[in-house]
Amino acid sequence: MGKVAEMRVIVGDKEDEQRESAGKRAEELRILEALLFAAEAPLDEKVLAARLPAGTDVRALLTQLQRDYAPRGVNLVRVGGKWTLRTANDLAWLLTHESVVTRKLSRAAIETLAIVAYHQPVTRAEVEEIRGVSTSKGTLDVLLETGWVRLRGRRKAPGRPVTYGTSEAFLSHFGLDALTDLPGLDELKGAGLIDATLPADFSVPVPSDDPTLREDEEPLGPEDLDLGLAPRSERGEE
Amino acid sequence: MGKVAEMRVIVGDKEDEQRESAGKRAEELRILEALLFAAEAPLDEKVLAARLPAGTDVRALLTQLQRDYAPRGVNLVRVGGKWTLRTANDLAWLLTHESVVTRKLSRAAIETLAIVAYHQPVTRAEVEEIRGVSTSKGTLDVLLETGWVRLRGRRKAPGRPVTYGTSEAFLSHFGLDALTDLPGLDELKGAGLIDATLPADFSVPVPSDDPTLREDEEPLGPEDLDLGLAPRSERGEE
Amino acid sequence: MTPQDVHEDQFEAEFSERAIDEPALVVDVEGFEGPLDLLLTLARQQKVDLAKISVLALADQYLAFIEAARKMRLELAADYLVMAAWLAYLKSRLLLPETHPAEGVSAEDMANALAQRLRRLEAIRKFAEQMINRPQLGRDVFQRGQPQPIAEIKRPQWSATLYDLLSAYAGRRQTQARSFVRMPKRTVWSLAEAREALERLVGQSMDWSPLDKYLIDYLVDPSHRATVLASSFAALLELVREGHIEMHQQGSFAPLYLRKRQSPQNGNPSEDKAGGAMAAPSGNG
Repeated sequence: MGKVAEMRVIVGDKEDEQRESAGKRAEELRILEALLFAAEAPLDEKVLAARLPAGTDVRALLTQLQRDYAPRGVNLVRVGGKWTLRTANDLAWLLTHESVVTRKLSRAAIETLAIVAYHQPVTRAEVEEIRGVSTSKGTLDVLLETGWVRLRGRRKAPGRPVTYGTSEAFLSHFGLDALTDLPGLDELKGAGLIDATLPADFSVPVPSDDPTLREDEEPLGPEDLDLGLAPRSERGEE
Repeated sequence: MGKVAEMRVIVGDKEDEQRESAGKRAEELRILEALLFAAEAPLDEKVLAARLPAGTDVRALLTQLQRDYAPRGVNLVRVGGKWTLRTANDLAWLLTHESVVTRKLSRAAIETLAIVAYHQPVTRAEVEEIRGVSTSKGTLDVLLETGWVRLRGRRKAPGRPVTYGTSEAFLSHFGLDALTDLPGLDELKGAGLIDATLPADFSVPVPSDDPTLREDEEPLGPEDLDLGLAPRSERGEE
Repeated sequence: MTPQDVHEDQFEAEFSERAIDEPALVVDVEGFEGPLDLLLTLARQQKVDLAKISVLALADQYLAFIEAARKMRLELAADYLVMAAWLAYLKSRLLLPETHPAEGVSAEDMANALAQRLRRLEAIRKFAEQMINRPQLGRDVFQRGQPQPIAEIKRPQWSATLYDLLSAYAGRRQTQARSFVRMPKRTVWSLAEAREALERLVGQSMDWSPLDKYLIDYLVDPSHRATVLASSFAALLELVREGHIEMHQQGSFAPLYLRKRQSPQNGNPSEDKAGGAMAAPSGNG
């Protein structure tokens, strides 16, 4: 009996000790956490050690805190040898707020879009020739951003100019079943959009958005993929 | 046999469901944590709900997060009806010497601030009545400058005196969820020191920082806007 | 305590509990935040609940204090004197039996109201202290040191109708079709262009060459011939006048020969004498 009681006491002591040590560690973790939270810049281990009881194994505490936070919405990370709390990488989207702003296309952009639609595949130079004015790079960029115009390929011609065409999004935005639904010359005249006093050879092409490259087109190279196909956000970070 | 197998399937489904629901909850907690952590200022439940999947019980999540954080070095607290993470109260000693030394308010200013808090909306004459001494213009200016006291409106009384009240910044600074959390408010009410049992001159209703003007208040005129309502930077430019 | 007991030393002892940052009170009215503060301090001396305070005793103490202050010829703010007068009046009312209790406010009500004011001030001071001792943001508790504000990304949604599209297309095509009638622009070689071309073409050439040979590239298009010849001739005369170029002609309508002017100031005085000497540098080139 005496022996059992003694053992119990010993066990009790050990438990107390463990409990005490665990409590001490928890307190140190609290301090570390509060320091890192309130800090205006990442902190190095020396600064942290100065705030903790002497002899504390700061590195071990940091490792534990890092492990504790790993599955959470906030992580403990080391940047430039210093420690800081950051929102978890996969939650970065939370910190951006996207708002939709409706914008009207400029007159130049609408004209260019119409020309791309009717005359595709078409190069920038061809658009300029049809419009009779030079088209800024920005106008085509805006159209690529709308998602209504896409890069098709390159024309097999000196300078290998990029050819543009319309996308499926174009059809769906303008409520067209197919590109052939775009009105031809007679329909445009009928709608009063074109009057009758035009040169005899004036024609409106029958548009086609067949994705198959034409004979005078060749596929885009990998170097074209950076031009405007990458998502905006990534481009923004450059 | 068939029945047993069926039951197993059901049990399995239930477990999956539970696991799935637990995972969903953990993810929602992560999002909540990241949002509160990143925020510059306390967030209200509406803002939080907008970032969480529709139909999420934000209040329940917040309560759980508050419980999770309670023993930690950083706590989730509610101030002015909004939620924010702050270092734990008991760690003040640790962080104090890191803080910018806040200007110490004079005894008169502290008393005036308390009177504005407990008796708002209140006029300068009423503050003087309670303190039994005239209040210098400087004292109220200092309080307006802290951003804790704001001009509310004007009392519908002879002379149309300006009424003062506390701001959201006041609640946030002193870690109060609402004015009803002011220390001793019940005692004051119980002792009849805040209700209308006194002669008309002494009557002070229950404090309220509800921005809606009371019946005996009217809005400030444009001539008041230079006094202290404009943001500091703008005032500085004058 | 009687008024006679009021003595500055006693005040000093009694009020030593006041905050250290405030000047220790002798009979220094400046040390008080007004008559109510003074009354409250005096009331505390009674060491009883403010609800049970003897307003009469309080009035006596206040008046004695004011009297003491006056004896020391301290200047008292009007507030203190107004309060003293009011208390003297109250005291007299309290001591006399109320003859017409229905008339106006009774002395007892006035005394109660004063006691209530003192209680209110004491209470607000107590709670002001509690309030100011709460953990304060930026002093005791801290918010996130490095907030990560939510960035606003504006995603444009472009709008255009099919009508916009068709009318823009039809309009532009129509305008272009009509403006296709082009007036051929007359090509004119300006004097400046001719001069620039001649300077370039003649360059450092030391040998006589006919003008037509220099201009051969510009005379291909027959429509340009007249303007090229006219402008270059005028430019040529100018260049000769300025001494950059030499030219000679065998007879009327004979070809014009030109070369770079053989400058005597060319740096080497021996070169300006004979053509033979000039052949050497050109031979080097």
